[in-house]
Amino acid sequence: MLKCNLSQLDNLFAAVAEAMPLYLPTQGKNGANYTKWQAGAVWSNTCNTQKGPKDLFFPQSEDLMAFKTQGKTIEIIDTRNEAEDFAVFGVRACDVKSLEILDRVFLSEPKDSYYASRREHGIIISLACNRPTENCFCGSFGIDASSPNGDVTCWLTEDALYLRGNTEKGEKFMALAAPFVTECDDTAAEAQKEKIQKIMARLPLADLKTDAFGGGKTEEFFNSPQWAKLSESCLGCGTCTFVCPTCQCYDIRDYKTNDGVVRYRCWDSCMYSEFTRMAHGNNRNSQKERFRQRFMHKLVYFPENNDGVFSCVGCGRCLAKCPISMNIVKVMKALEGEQNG
Amino acid sequence: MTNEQLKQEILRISNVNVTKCMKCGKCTASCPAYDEMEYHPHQFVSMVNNGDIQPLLNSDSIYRCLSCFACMERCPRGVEPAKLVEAVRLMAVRKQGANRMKAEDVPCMLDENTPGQLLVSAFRKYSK
Amino acid sequence: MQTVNTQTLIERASALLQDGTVSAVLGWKRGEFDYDMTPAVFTTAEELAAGFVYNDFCGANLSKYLLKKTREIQGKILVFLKPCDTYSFNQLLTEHRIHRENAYVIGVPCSGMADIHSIRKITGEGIARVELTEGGLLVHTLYDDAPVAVSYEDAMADRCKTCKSKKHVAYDELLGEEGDVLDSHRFDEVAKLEAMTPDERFAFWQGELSRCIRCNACRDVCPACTCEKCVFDNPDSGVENKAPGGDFEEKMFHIIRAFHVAGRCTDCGECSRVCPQDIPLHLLNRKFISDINKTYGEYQAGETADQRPPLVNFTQNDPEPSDVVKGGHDHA
Amino acid sequence: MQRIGVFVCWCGSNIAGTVDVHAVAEALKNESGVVFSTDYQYMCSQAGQDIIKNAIAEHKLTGIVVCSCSPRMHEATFRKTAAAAGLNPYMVEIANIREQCSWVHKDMLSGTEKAVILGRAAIAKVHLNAPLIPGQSPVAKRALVIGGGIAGIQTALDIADAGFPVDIVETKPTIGGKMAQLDKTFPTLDCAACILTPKMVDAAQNELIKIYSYSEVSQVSGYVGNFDVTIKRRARFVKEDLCTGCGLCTEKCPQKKVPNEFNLGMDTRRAIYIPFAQAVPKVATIDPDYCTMLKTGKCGICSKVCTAGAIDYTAKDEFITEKYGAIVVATGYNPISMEKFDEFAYSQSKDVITSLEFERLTNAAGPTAGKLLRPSDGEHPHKIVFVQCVGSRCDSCAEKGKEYCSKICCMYTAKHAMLTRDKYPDTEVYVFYIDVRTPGKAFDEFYRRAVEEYGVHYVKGMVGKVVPQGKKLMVQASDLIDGKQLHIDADLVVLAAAIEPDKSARPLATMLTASMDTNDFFTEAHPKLRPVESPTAGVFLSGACQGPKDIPETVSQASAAAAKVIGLLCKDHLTGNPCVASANEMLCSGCSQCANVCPYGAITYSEKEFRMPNRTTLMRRVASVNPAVCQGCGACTVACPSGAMDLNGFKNNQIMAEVDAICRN
Amino acid sequence: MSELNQEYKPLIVAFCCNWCSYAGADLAGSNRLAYPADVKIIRVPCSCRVNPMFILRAFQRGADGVILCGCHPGDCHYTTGNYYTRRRMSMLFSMLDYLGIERERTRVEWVSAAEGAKFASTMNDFAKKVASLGPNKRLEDLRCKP
Repeated sequence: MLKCNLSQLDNLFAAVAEAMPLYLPTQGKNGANYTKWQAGAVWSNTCNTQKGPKDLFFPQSEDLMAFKTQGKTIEIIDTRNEAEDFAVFGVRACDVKSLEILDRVFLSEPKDSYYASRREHGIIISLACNRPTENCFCGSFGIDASSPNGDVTCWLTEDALYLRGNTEKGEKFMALAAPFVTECDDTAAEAQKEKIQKIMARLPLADLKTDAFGGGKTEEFFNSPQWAKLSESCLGCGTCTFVCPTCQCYDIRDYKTNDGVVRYRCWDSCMYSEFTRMAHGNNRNSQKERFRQRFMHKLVYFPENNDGVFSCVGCGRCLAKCPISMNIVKVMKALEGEQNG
Repeated sequence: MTNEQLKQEILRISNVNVTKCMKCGKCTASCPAYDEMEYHPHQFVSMVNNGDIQPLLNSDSIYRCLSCFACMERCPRGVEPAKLVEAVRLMAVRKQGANRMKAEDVPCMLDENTPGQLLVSAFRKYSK
Repeated sequence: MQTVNTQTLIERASALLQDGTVSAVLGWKRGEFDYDMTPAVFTTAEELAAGFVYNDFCGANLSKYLLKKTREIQGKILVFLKPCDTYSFNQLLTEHRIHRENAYVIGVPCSGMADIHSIRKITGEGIARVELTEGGLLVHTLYDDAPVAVSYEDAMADRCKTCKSKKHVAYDELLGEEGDVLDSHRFDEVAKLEAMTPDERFAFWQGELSRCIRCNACRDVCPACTCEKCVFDNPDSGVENKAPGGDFEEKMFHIIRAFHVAGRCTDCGECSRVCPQDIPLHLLNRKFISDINKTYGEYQAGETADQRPPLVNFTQNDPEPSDVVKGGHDHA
Repeated sequence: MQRIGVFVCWCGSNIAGTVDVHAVAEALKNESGVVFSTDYQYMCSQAGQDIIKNAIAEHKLTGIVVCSCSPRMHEATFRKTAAAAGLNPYMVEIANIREQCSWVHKDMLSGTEKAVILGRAAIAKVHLNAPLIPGQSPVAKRALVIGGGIAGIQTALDIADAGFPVDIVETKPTIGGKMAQLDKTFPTLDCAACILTPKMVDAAQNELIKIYSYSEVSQVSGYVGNFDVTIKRRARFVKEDLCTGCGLCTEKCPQKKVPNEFNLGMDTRRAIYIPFAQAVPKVATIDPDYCTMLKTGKCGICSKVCTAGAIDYTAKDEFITEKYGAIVVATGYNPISMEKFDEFAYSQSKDVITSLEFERLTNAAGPTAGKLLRPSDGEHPHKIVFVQCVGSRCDSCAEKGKEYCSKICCMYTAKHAMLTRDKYPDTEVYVFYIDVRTPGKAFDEFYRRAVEEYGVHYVKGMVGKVVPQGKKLMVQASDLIDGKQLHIDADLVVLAAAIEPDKSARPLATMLTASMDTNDFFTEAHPKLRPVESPTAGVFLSGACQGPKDIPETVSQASAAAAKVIGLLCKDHLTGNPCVASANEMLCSGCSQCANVCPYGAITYSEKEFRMPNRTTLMRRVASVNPAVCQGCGACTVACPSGAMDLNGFKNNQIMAEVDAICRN
Repeated sequence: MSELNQEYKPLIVAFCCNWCSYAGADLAGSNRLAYPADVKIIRVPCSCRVNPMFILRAFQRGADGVILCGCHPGDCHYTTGNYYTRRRMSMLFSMLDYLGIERERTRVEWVSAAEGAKFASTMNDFAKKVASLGPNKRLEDLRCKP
């Protein structure tokens, strides 16, 4: 375990940023978000960022390739830049886990080379949550907010940051951090862990259970009368999807430029009426069906295809952001209550 | 100055568009100083248009015009002959030593029946 | 603190369900926490008793739901509308989006709604409980900190601080006292922007709009955006786009959206309330309202149900665009 | 994917002089969808059109782009060409590389570059064109003529002659118009009444012609072939069908002090009156502004003397609605007010009169029974001054009078002068003129006769002012030829007042949605090629409502308008313009924004049932456009936020494709 | 102006109504009244056909200025079309100004079929103004730049 006094932290950031782009949460007008560190930037320890680190690996819109036309000839252009290493600091346990979920989608065959390259070059420096909020329920998905994964794991106390390298990639970061850290034992970090776990235990959503859900539960829930009730006030906007760290649906579109076409992909939302529109029309026509799809996917379909892993990490962003305050917790409680009651 | 330069100068001073004239002569028909004038309002318009400024400058007509503006008021085309007369007059009196009235002339013009104001305006109008 | 309590509303709604006047009730439902109310339909007195709530966190404007719900539900729907919501209701009637006979409107007074984001800015994250008291809100956090008192004034949503009207412009019955149209200073912020140089204005909007994630929440919540299909969702429209592909796209979206609702927007402020990225979208709509008021005479959309919106109207003496777009600073 | 042919026209050197036409044709070959591209000297010629026709057949073209002159010039031509080759005519787009390119740019390089871009835009648009088929609508076989002067009468007679029913609406109690007030007509000097009144009688007796006198048009809706017109028949308080026109009432009426408008107020008539002896219909009319019975309920003399029992004091305005296939506007003209020309002392002296008043003074049926007498003292005038161009040819910035030449004044003034000298050789006659304009058959000869045979003094110059002095009128004028200022002590001054369209024309134009120029003359569809049609389909123009005209011109235009109307009424169906709006019901929200802006009321709404997902149905309010009423302005398309409303031929995506193509460089 | 700007040629899209302004442009042509080739005209039936989306689209695609020409108020072939245009564009342009977009990049001008000279002088003036502003940066879409 290494220790970095808080007074040294900015120097550490500067040293890392010198070697590679460093992204960390800073306060903006609408709360904290990951931004590229520049001299003078102030790291924010808010739990949690408005949007997760998903954008850094899977941006909202991303050019895939371009076609250039000249007369009646077409030239195909690879629009990708040479990939370079980058570091993301301050990633919470839930968000670290969310990347593992995205990996299951993008890194399984056929591999998504755009995502894969970023994952390969991105170093995740995670940070335990000192102050989880009322919206947090990562525990329900077996995530320990006091001990996140990642290439490096960090704990923050009153006066210092404690770092533990977990992977080879993590060592790259540790090497850059070396001038600003000293060796130490686990005591302080362990104490912090304990503190965190105490708060975790008294979170309002601490007792949210996932037992009722998982692969193979399609029949139990698909035709539940609850869906109509739950979805009745859903606006059909994409907020939950776009703030969700695990949502990974995208659409590939062609944009006609002045001298050709740029083919890009952009996030799509299963809440949108045009989602999965096909030649024959749309296979999910009502907001109820779209709403059901989103939650069934998170709680049943995804675990069914992914060894029981839910595609929700309990980060609570949808709870904070939904314009009508409908969210996965309310859905789980309603469905579970129905099953039990 | 060439004729064309003189013409442009007159047009600049007066801001009159002489090409709008349709040669109806209503200005001249309206002119109360007709008999006093060598060149009449419609001739001012026509002569300015032709660049024939010199005769106008040399003519007494520019001092005979009463500036009553009847020609401007009546003109159906919005041409303003009185402004041309005024412009030619200005050009004449602005020349070195060309004042029509000199201060020393004034005392001998004084007489009981002449309003003082008349002399003041005349002095302003005919001198630099 | 609202002057009419939940119980009064439940009783009235239950009675109207009971006597068959209405077949459903559109209201707000209690959530997981003290502040996360969800719009909901209630069809029995039991449902009402179990979940209906009206308090300082019932900001959602229910009028737009009538469009969908009157299509789904037979019979009259009871809807609770706050003063500003009634303007939206009238505008929907103007545009024939709902039929008057399908709705039973109970006007509920509103003393301004609290906004959890404003509260968080004061108390920080981790709100365990929000207690509504006479003097203000008492906010308990999850951590071992002492509870924080927040005045109603400070807790209030920005849009409520510049409330334009406490008067209900449409209702079948009214609970509580009728209020007045207010002199609201709601255009002050617009004027502030107008007073900036173009460069400053550009920088301001560039900063704000570049945060847009095109979640469409502003559009989807907007009671004036009731198109069967939005141009931005229609693949055949030629302007459809799902995600901002560059700086231009979000400007296009927000300019056109504001233009489409210009003269129809009642300034209910829902767009800014729901924006997950905190973009002050109401400042776009208010610019149009302010311009319309200044150029074509005072006009309040939704004031009555039969108005002709100013952009589908004209007089022969309207000023020219070049006369409208002046004042402020010139470009170099 | 379209198969597009591109045809670049040289227009001789008009285009080829500034645009490298061959390079344009070559460059456009590279555009997607273009399978054929060529250039030719004159595309609009028979040979050029054959190139197009052959290419359509040979290359199986589905759309063509002609880079040529303005579409306003030859779009119709090339559409016909395409149609002849079996291609839908609306698959043709024109790139305007003459008026908007070669003629305005001097440099070959930039001209060529721009021509290519304009061609690209047209190609981009044609890609999105769809074949359009014009709709058809039936034609109501009845015409309406608004105005019963010589123009209206002639038009009505000609239409009726072709066998179609026609109605005349006239605001005055009688038809006849201005011509009925005239004495003689130039250049033949035949008597106006002698040639007009037979036509009036013909109109009255023609079974196909219905005359609504003392009436006005109050509302117009519908469209070409199907106008619905509401006519207000003002109460004349005399039953038209009973009145025999005996005139007894007009002799017995005690109210004698009503100014007689037919004589321009130079004498008086009764409160019940027949405007003149040859009036059609010859029916009395009670003037409600002067009738004691109508105003106070006391009198009733006319009713007592009327043996036919035709008087009805209780009559009310009536409204009738009739369907018409075509409408002819013949609202005529009036002399302008002389108010702003007080230098001529019109309001100060009764002996300063307008030319129309002079007509009445010399007319045998006029206030002086045809004797030329001074209105002030009834004495015979010995010296008369005619002033031409009073209020005509004024600059707009002078803010009085009209900018245009009133056209008829030169000739009628010559006529007046000549007649005066003919009847009263002892009278001295002066005519002050700016120019004497006599283009017309036998016109200049006529004017020369006035000078040479009758000794009229024509003076080139204008009258500056007229000052009444005792019994005389002191006229101060210039003689520009002699370089003199003249002072004439005249007995009578006659002003040739400018003429202007009747005041009823402007509101009528609004009802008809027909356009007008700034002077309130109706605009013709094309100044040269379609001079008797209004741009609004089904509305035709006859007489001075379109511009100043003399009688022969008016009559020939009246007959021309009639010919156009007959051509229209002969058709059983009309083929519409397919470039009209249409609503996509799937997208329409029924919000009524579009109907608010539609100037034609072409949009209506209905509740329609829609099949929804999951076997449900939904009743929804949606808009629909009547393609026969829609004129294709597109106002609705912008009012519609969802894009449900689109305009055929100018669809949203077509215009955006043009924008994209233009910006693509 | 910098040397750079001498090279710079603005792209101007002009929407012209078929009845007045397009005919006015034709008349400018017939009278050989020159204006810059940078001005490209799109024919629309009436100025009221022009959707704000078209204007933004032009800027997106690289236009530096957009001008809308229609019949003079009161002379609309369709009676009222340009009255709506006047309101719509007043509001739209004011909004663009509010967003900090240079107000000289947009203009509405009424040009009758008889005003060929006005058409040419308007286009000359507008092209000059737009050129002095330089390339449109504030409403550009980088994807459409070469």
